[in-house]
Amino acid sequence: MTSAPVALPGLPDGITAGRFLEGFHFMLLARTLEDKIAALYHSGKITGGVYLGRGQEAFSAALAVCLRQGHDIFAPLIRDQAGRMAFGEDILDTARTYLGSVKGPMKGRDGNIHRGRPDKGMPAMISHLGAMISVVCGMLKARQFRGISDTVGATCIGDGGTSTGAFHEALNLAAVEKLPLVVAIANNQFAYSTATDRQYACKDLVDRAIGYGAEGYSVDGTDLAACLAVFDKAVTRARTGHGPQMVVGNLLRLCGHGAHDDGSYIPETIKSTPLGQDCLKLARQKMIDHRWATHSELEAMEAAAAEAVQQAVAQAQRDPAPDPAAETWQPLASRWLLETDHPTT
Amino acid sequence: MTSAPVALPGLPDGITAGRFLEGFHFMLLARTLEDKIAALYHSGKITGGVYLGRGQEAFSAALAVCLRQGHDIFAPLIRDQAGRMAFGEDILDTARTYLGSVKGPMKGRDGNIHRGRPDKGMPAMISHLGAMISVVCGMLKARQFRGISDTVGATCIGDGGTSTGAFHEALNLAAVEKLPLVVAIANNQFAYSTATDRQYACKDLVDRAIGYGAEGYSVDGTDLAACLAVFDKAVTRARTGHGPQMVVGNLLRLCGHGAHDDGSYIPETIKSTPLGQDCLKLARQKMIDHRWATHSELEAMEAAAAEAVQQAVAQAQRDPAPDPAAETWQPLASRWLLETDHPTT
Amino acid sequence: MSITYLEAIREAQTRALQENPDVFIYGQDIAGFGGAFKATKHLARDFPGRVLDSPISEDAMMGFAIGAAIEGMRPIVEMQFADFSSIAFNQIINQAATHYWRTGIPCPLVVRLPSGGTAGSGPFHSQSMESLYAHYPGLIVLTPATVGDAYWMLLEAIEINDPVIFCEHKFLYYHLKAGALPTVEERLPIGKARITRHGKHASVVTYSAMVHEALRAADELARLGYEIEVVDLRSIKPLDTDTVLASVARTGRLLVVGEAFPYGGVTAEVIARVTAEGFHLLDAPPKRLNARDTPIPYHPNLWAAHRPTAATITEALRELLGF
Amino acid sequence: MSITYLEAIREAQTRALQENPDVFIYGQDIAGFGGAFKATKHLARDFPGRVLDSPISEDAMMGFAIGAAIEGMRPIVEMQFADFSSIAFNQIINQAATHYWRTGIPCPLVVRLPSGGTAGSGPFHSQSMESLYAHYPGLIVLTPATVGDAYWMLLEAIEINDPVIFCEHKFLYYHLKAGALPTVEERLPIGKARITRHGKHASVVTYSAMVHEALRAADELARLGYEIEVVDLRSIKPLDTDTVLASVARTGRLLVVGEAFPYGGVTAEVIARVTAEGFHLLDAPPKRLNARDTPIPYHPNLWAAHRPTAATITEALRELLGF
Ligand SMILES: Cc1ncc(C[n+]2csc(CCOP(=O)(O)OP(=O)(O)O)c2C)c(N)n1
Ligand SMILES: Cc1ncc(C[n+]2csc(CCOP(=O)(O)OP(=O)(O)O)c2C)c(N)n1
Ligand SMILES: [Mg+2]
Ligand SMILES: [Mg+2]
Repeated sequence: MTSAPVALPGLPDGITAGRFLEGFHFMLLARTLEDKIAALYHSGKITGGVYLGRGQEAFSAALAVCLRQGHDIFAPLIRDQAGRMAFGEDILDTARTYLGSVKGPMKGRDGNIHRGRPDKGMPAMISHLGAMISVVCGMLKARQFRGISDTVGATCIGDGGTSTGAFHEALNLAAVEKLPLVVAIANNQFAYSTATDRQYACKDLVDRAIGYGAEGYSVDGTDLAACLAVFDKAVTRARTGHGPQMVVGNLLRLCGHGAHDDGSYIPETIKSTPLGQDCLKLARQKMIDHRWATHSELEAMEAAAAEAVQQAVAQAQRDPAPDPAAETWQPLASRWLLETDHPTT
Repeated sequence: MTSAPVALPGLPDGITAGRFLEGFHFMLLARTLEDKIAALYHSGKITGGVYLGRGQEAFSAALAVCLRQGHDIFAPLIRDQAGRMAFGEDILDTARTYLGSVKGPMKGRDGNIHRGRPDKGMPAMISHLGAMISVVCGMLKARQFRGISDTVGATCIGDGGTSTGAFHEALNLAAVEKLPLVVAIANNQFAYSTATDRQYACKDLVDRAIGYGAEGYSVDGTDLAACLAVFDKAVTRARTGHGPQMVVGNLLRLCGHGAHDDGSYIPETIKSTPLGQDCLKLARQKMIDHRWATHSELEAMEAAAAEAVQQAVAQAQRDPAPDPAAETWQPLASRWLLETDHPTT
Repeated sequence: MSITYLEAIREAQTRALQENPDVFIYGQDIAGFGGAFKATKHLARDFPGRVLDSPISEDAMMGFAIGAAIEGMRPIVEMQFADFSSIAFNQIINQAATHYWRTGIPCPLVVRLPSGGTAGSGPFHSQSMESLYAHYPGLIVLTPATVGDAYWMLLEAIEINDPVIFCEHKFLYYHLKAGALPTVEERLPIGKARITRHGKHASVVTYSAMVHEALRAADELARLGYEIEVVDLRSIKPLDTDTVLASVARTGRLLVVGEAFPYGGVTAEVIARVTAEGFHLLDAPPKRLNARDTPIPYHPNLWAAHRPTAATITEALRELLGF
Repeated sequence: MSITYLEAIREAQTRALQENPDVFIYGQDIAGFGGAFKATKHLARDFPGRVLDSPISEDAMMGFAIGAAIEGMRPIVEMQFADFSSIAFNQIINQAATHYWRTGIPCPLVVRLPSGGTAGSGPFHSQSMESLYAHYPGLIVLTPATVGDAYWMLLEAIEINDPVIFCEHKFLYYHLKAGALPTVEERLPIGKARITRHGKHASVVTYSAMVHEALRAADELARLGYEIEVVDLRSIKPLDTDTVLASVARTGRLLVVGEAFPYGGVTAEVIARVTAEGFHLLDAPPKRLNARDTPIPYHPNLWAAHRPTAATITEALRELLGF
């Protein structure tokens, strides 16, 4: 016999303070790391694009906190540092990739937000938006072929990415195959500089769910508790055979598109709406208000996060850069098919 | 002062018996022509694919009857012989293209259902499903650039074609630009051999409209009167600035996918549902029942259709075939950029 | 007993499904219907749950196969026509082709492309896309010309730990027959070209359906006393430069024939390689013959004049021999 | 006064918008934001309603432009990066490229592709796709290497009655400057290659950013007394074979350099043409130098070793000269 879960004050049904704390932990870690990455970028230490998840940490972390590491699949996108960490990505993987260490998971071949470890259930994104969703579908199908029926595959996309044909084809395919897919749409009101009124014309992106026969949810993406609740439900529904789930998080990108962009086109009027609230501050305040943590406990967490980031960055900076002479320059796994005798260049 | 239109018995508001008769005329003409084309195919007189609109004539003709020839745009697909004719396509264009006459609109370069006359508002489809919708969007935008605001662009697609990314991207774009686009989805229950349960998982394809912010309609595609009413409304709404319109016609393909296919995979159980009714027979019967035409008038129409088809086919068969020696073998309009001096082959 | 090129493809898939539980097939109308060309006829019946109809979504079909491959499955994707792979292009060149290089995790899959022209198929059901796919790093591109190769190369492709673009020629599907399949000992591995016909006056290097046109041209010229060597590349990438060079060393004259469009592509690649490494072997300027630089025409009259044929190959060889 | 390559592109678009009411621009983030590279900065302000932000829908963007072009407009599509044109690939090669040939109605549009590598851009923001597009019939493919060409070729491209793939090199955007734009009399029309540097010992035939690497290599070798001719193709398709042959006739030695992947493509095409028509002009085997046959690496160390550079061109020329 199980007793009905009792909702804590300030928390939706079934979400414990421990879960909330876990989510907050990864939000904090991600924010701390990304602040550092941004600083490194601005001091010229990072090559290539830097895309931050500022303002989206609650939505991203909440999803990954609801997944089972080592069992589920999580395909993050460019603003999912928090989700990555909550899904178990090593902070050193991040630091190494950004800092061009040859020891990173991509060995310098691919960079920054493209990193992944597909063998740990975290595919490495390509840039083309929407392209990862069908890949997750295939991974889920593979699990089913192997007799594993309770893997959930989650993937993230933005408001802009929903306009891609790839998004549509994959959602539809997932629904036809009734796959345990969770698609998290972070509607941060902008795609690069493009506001949503030039991106789509439906009232709410969640209105797309019905057109696929998927289950849909719309949530305040600045509210960690609400995000936890909605993803808990969506992941459970997916896991128990109810097919694809679409969760739209409404929030605001609290930074430019990339570290190179000051985001000056984001109007003040939207920043001052509830969408513009900082999810991290909200979550922190909530923990204080509900006494799930004391000020000093939170400060200790912050100090620990800073220390972890500092160590990872320092380690990555000590690492060697890739050496072109040591690079194989061969794209194939089938070594016997490589043409090594004839210069093709 | 205008008097409220009075609905005729058997006809929805605003649809006259004349309109119905017009629709029927093109349905009949298309069926007669396609029966002939199929016969020619089976006697080996036609090269390439033959795709018939059998069972879809009401839905196709009704759309085109609601458009303004010479002003609107109509981008038909493979089962729109009826709509093509109702939009003014010359029967000789059809016959010539199927029979490989060099005098056809494609001069033998492209064939059969790919024919079109873009300068008359009828683009020439490419095979890749979904690809024409965004083209129609661009044509509409061009009209608007030129100050013409009341052109409607209509295009057709099947249940299968809704699974393409191209469909999604174009619908979304049309909604963002609030274009006067009408998309007619002929849900004939099959995409080639694939039944709808392997194509999509929503309840009704019209459920996709809301996700684009488009207006949506679902109609019995075997019922000419109902089709006329729904397209009349959709075309009017589009023309008067209400943005894209999506009309789903529910019907059954009353033949194989192409003339090469016997469609034996279509179960009898579905053929005996209302979807399986022959729209042409239903329309004919309705005319008799309501005394909009007498038996002998109908027989005269049928004879005239047969005669028109016969003449066009005979003419096309007398035409010369394309001559490779007379072909330019140059793909560019910019003749001065052609490389004629150096053999590139 | 005899077996067609198409049947060989079906047999190879049957055997792969039988022997390897990781194999599955995904594509439009391939389950109950057995595929537009019947290359998977009865396979859904014989291997329940492993031959799946897809929606009309080439991009997602390809992404789906990639995801499954990353997880260790061996998906075969059937494109209904090669031409529709243009919709899957991004997933093929940017996702499948880069995956191993970027992550160290292989992406073993086969994309079957019913390729090439047949009378009346027109611009969108006739394309030969091998040159496009060969241009991008990370793909294996195969173009079997014989029944035996269709069988063995497909089986081998399924075993390869990389994405393979398998270009089947529709023109050969029903017409090309063999008495029996070669044995495993007789098969030539992927990556090796075959000297299909030995000769000493000129080499025709070609692949896929054009091998047969070249053989007919060689027959024709044999009547005039010329011995034409015909090299079937079999695999476009990797390309067996050694065999090509050896042939040119024997004949001193090179004609490269392909059915794809003329600019760049396989024929230019072969010439660039031979002239770089075997310049001194050439007694005459190398020639190439491709399809014309227009879309592929629908009308049979035009189509016959668009692609290379035995007649145009013969003519090109005459020029080459007369140099 | 000085003007960058990027500014020249902006100026050309400004002028086209001014002079031709049929011109409009469509792409992601190009209106208020002025484009990811600022190639359309202020244009939306100065030409209201004619510079439009699109959704992230490359396929539809392209179809939209095609539809407008068929109706007589002159759309310019900006792809945010060339690499994303893989999503529009089908519309480009199958719809835009075939339209005139199939229907007799021209399809005049320009697709601007910010192309080529820069440090740290990685596999999906660095591609050079000219070889792909040149392979398909019906497209004009341009690759300006100078500020003046960026300006005049873009203006001319907008006037051309066919779909034009306009490959801009991102590496040149900000770095390449000119004192002033050439006058209309000074401009070279599309379809003509330019002898950028005269020489007599070897010809380097190249295009886009590689022209500048080749010039540096020529400088390097000049110090050893070699005079290297550098031919800038400017337009990949059509390709000015005459100018290339004339150069090879002068020097007897040919190196073709491109930043795209090695298999097939522009460099192979040039070699195939030269060896077919100018075999007797060559005193040494023709050489080519391309990027390596792997995805384009992210890390600057690797990237620098992936594409041809002045150093590797110099090395290749030394081998060629020493032959
Ligand atoms: C198919 C494709 N086209 C263009 C781009 C370039 N691009 C990268 S991120 C971006 C904006 C994405 O917006 P959104 O999906 O809302 O995500 P956000 O950045 O807001 O998190 C664009 C246009 C891309 N990555 N993929
Ligand atoms: C992108 C694309 N993939 C595959 C095909 C091959 N194909 C042609 S028609 C067809 C079935 C179309 O089904 P549907 O859209 O329902 O239209 P219907 O034939 O039923 O009218 C297929 C798969 C195609 N034309 N385009
Ligand atoms: Mg966004
Ligand atoms: Mg259908």
